[in-house]
Amino acid sequence: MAVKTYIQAITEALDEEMARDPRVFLIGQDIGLYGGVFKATKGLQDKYGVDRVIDSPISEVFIAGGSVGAAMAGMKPVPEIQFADFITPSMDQIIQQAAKMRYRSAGEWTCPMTLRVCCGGDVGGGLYHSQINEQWFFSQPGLIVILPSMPYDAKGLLKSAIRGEDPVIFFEHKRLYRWIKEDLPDGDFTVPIGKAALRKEGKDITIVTYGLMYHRSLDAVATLEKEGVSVELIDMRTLSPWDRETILESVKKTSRAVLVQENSKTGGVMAEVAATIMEEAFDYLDAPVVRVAGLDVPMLPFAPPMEHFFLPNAEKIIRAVRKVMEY
Amino acid sequence: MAVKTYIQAITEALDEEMARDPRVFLIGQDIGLYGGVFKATKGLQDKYGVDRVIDSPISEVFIAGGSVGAAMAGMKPVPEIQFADFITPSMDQIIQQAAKMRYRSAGEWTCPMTLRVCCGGDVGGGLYHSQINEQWFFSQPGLIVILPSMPYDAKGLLKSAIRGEDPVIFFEHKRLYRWIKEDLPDGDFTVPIGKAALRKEGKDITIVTYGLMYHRSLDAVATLEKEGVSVELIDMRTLSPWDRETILESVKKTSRAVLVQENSKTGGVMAEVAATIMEEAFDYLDAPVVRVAGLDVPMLPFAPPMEHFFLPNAEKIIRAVRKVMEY
Amino acid sequence: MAESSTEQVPTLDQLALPEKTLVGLYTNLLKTRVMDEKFRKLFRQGRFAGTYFSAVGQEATTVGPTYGLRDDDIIAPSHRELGAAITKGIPLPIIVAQVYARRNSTDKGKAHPCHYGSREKGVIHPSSTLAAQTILGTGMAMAFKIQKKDNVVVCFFGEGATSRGGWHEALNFAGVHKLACVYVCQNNLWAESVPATLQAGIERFADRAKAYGFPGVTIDGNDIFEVHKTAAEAIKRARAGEGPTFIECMTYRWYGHSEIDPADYRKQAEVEEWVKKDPLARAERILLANGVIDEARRDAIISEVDVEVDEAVRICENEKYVEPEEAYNDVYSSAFPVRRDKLMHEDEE
Amino acid sequence: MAESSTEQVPTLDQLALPEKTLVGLYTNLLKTRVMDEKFRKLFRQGRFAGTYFSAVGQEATTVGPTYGLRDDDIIAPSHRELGAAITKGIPLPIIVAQVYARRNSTDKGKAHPCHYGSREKGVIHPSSTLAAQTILGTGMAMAFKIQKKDNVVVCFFGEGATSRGGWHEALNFAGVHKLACVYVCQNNLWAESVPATLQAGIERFADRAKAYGFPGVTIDGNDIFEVHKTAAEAIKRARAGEGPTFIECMTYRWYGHSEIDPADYRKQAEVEEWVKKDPLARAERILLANGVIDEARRDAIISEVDVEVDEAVRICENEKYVEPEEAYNDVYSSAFPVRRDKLMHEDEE
Ligand SMILES: Cc1ncc(C[n+]2csc(CCOP(=O)(O)OP(=O)(O)O)c2C)c(N)n1
Ligand SMILES: Cc1ncc(C[n+]2csc(CCOP(=O)(O)OP(=O)(O)O)c2C)c(N)n1
Ligand SMILES: [Mg+2]
Ligand SMILES: [Mg+2]
Repeated sequence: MAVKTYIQAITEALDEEMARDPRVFLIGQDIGLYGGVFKATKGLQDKYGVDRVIDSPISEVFIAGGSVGAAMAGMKPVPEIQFADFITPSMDQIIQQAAKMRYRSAGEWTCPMTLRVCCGGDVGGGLYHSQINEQWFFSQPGLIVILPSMPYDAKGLLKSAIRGEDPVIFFEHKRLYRWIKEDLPDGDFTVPIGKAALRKEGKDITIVTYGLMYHRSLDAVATLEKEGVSVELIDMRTLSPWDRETILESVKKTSRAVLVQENSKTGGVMAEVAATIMEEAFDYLDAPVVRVAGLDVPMLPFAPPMEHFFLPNAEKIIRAVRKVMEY
Repeated sequence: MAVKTYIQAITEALDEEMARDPRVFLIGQDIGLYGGVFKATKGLQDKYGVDRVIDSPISEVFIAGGSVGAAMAGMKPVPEIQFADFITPSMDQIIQQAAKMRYRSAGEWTCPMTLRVCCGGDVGGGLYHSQINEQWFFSQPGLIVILPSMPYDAKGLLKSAIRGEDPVIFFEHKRLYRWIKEDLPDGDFTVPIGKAALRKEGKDITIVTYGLMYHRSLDAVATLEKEGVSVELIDMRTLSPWDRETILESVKKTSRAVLVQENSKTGGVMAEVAATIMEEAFDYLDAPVVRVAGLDVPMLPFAPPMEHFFLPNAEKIIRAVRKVMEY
Repeated sequence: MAESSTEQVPTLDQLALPEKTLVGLYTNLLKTRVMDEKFRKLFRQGRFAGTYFSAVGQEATTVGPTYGLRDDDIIAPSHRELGAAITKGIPLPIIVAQVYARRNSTDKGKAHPCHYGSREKGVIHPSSTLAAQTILGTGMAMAFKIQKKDNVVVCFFGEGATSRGGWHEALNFAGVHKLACVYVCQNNLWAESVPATLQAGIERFADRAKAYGFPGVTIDGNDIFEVHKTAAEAIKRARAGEGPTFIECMTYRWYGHSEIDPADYRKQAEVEEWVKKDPLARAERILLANGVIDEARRDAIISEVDVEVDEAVRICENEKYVEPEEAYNDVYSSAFPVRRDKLMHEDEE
Repeated sequence: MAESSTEQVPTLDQLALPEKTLVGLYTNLLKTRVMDEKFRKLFRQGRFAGTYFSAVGQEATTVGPTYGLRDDDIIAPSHRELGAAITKGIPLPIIVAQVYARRNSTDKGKAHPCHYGSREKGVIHPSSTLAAQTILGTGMAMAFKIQKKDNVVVCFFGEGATSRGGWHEALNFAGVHKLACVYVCQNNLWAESVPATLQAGIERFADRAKAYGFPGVTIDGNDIFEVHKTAAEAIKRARAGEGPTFIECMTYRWYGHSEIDPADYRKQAEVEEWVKKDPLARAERILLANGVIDEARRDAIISEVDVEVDEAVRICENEKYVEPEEAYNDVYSSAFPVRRDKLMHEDEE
């Protein structure tokens, strides 16, 4: 056991999977010589060579689309998009190629690719270095979408993603890279895709969240528990396919729920979670399910007062929980 | 007054707006000499010249992105994406440029552009000529998203879009082009953006829908009314910003709702509508709001048995309504 | 046939190809032509749904490069590559099954009529996004380089697809890493209704290669022997690790963009001029003039092909569509089965 | 300074530019340098948030083409175009406001420090997506053609951005329609940590233009007078409707990609070699040697610039950020105000 940061967990997962399976290779901008703009791939080119850690041109289409091709040719590509904001040029490759390769060939070709995407706000990144666009991939059948909040999950889920046979959009939250640390077992372990983490049991209300917002929710829970509210806290971890069972079971138990996402509210992942809770657990609800989310303005204005105004935080989560509890 | 098809309504709107405002111009593949693959722009190049009806190379990035630039230079571009399936390469231009131009320049530059996108299934188009991707644009603040179901709205909303000052994603459903006809007033009229159409009043249950599914719902309503169910039928028309007031008011009155969309269920527009109804009208609900939607598999497998299996239809809508009524 | 009478028929020495290859190229060209005309007829008879993209007139551009490839070489097709599918060895009944969207098609009816693919035969199942398979194919070549394999990828696309950004990114990457790709551009002068002059500010699309640092050549795409030799040379270079080649094949599609396109944006004289340049008739003349085949042998080949095509169609006419539930398969690997939407299918339960 | 001692200083005749232009170019170059070094210092002092992209060493590539443009000509910048912003006439206090994200910035603090823009001065507010403004700028040129206006658009980008697909689509379109664009490629040998050799299979990025049918030239990007003259000629051609030009300027950034990049992927010798080629020192030598300015005049210009820069910073240090509610503005036109999310702000009500 040793304390590791979120980004160390990712580097370790990449390193171990590359050592384990010669089919695994990386491609992305500045990932080789430079070790990645956040240093997630530091040292890997030295260790595995320029053939398996490829510094690509500024070609997001090819980074994603070439990786789909490489996956078809028997490799296990782990391409990187430097910032989620720059994933837009790759949309055809992800939505029309990766997600549909198995389907359109009835399983003849497959696309075991893990696209790592650095995402998220609260880092002073402004309009073009803060985005998350999980909702686009979440709504696309054929894709797996992951966004871990803890080092253990980051490592274990990244390994599961790489070992799997499906295309994965693996979001890494840049705010968590160096901030969040956790004691990790030495060596190999995996975390199953598609299972939420029940972080804390409680009986009055369920908070469902993921990514950076898990940590904001944790802060909120600390305060709420002092006020005597017993919160059950669920970290989704995998957004698609999402763990309906764990969430529905919890809501059926607590009868109340607050859903917290960082991205703008409208059309986000939590809309689906809310709609599903209504469809599947309506009779159990004592209050409407309420969402706490980023504002419905472009994610994320730069100047600090606007950035803070946009983002959900513990205070806003607490307010929502109180409102639902008082209902 | 004269009976016009959905596609005639669109051609007329383009023609009249081009005659009215010299800033309006069209760009897209096969729209000039050929008059568009569905003939929506037939005759317009003859009438307005090659400068205002531009046959573009196969360059979806430039069709959208060049239009954003032209809008900044004082034009009113109406670019066309031939099939919604091919909008993926333009995502950067739509999401990062068009939607954020006003925001990132605090209003110095604006993007009054109307991107016409031919979409939708039930035409035997298979995996790559049947898609709708309204949910991506719906979730992006800064964009207006429209999907009319009737000729009157198609014409009136397209005119409003072109006259407006915001970027609009204007979806046209190809299944409706020649099938749906309506008596239209001669000459100029507009339909306001952001207002749903209350197509039919009723007291037992609200059906909310748009596009092709409006027509499927209409069929369902005919049967349901015979069974004695009084249905209130709402056609959203504008998906973003969507008309919360009309929908919430209706649900508060009927206490029951079924939401119908053509696209895959997960992460679709109706997730947001359902979540909002829960947040804003929970106390009025006598039953959970239920969604009828395309399957959670890639939209849309080609072979006829699979295509029909995927798509919602009157029968499935009726089943959902009965279920909600019996709740 | 003004063209043929003045034409210089090359000698066997000039052709410099084994007789087996000459006959093989001719036979595949013929098979492609017959199958293609058959599909057009079947479409007009309403025997299959969707649409059909005929490649009649430009078959030499797909048959020529494909002939002689290894099984583990890869074809990255676009929408008009019937000739590549046939020549790479996908059995005709499977090809017809694709067009008919029957359950025995390799995609089980999921994609679209002209989307021929086969993992076994090394043909990528296409999507419709133009240039998409060029990107995927280039990615496969990247993999072969990492794997230190000498497989070659032949990417086909129309001149229209070269305006796409993703196409640029792929060729640029292939140039940097000297990947084993051969890029075959079928310049048929039109992208649907848009003439080449509105697609690029250059006359020769082969000049696109100058931006990427590998050779680009423009050849007569209706001369199957020239196409084959140019491509074979490029394939050899690619296999030897000497990098990609761009081959612009000047050619023409005789009919509309798809079967519903009357193609009235083109002048009749232009069409007629190109019909005279028929690649099939030309190959046949060359073989006959050089005595590689005689008329009896030709007739025999023709009737063999006719029988094979008719038989393939007959088989498919008796085949079924998949069951609707097939829609739920192959979304993910078996690790993640898709939930059935009960509400949508309760009637069947 | 080994370089300067052996250097052939051009005569006034050879320069063939009016004295006013020579001094104007020099002054803008100097102002850009001083402002840029100031920003670097302020960033290290933590006086503003976000990040900063220095262009020190490559200022001639942005000042040269911009100088002499009309107000209604357009600059389509990327992330290193401080020189273009200054030379196009955005007042220094507004430029500092941008970097400081203050409420008096043209974007009201919404975008990012180096995203200088001004509608009045014809500078597109940038997004970060590389080559994005090249696409937008080309679209503006398309509009000018439709409007029959003779405005010119100058698009700036690094050599790295030429690998992007959207960039290809824009230049291809400009070639077809002979748009009034000048494409200025700042080839500084690196895209962040990736060397040019890993970005393209060609040595000269100017060869990219061969794919589009308009001229491409490679010039010394550290000679502001050559840059200016080459660009001015291209601008004239563009304005006359003769189509686009691609100008590859060989140059170098002295410091890291951004202020947090130690740039240890580059050899020290390479950096030193390029520091010797300092475009500012070179312009100054040329002006002094030709007696266009003397040392006293130079010192006067330098102190005027220092004062102007310091004053601009001083003004901004006293400026405020916008109010948080500003986040809700300018999402749509006034026709579609954004609903306040009450739950998120109840505390303030
Ligand atoms: C990205 C994209 N845009 C548009 C289309 C619609 N489309 C299909 S084929 C075609 C023309 C293709 O021209 P070209 O590449 O020259 O091939 P050809 O049809 O001439 O063989 C178009 C526009 C598409 N399939 N993909
Ligand atoms: C589409 C996109 N991908 C990646 C980035 C991240 N990024 C910012 S600048 C840069 C390098 C740019 O290199 P170049 O175009 O040569 O310009 P230079 O920085 O050398 O001036 C990268 C990769 C981005 N901004 N946009
Ligand atoms: Mg063509
Ligand atoms: Mg550079």
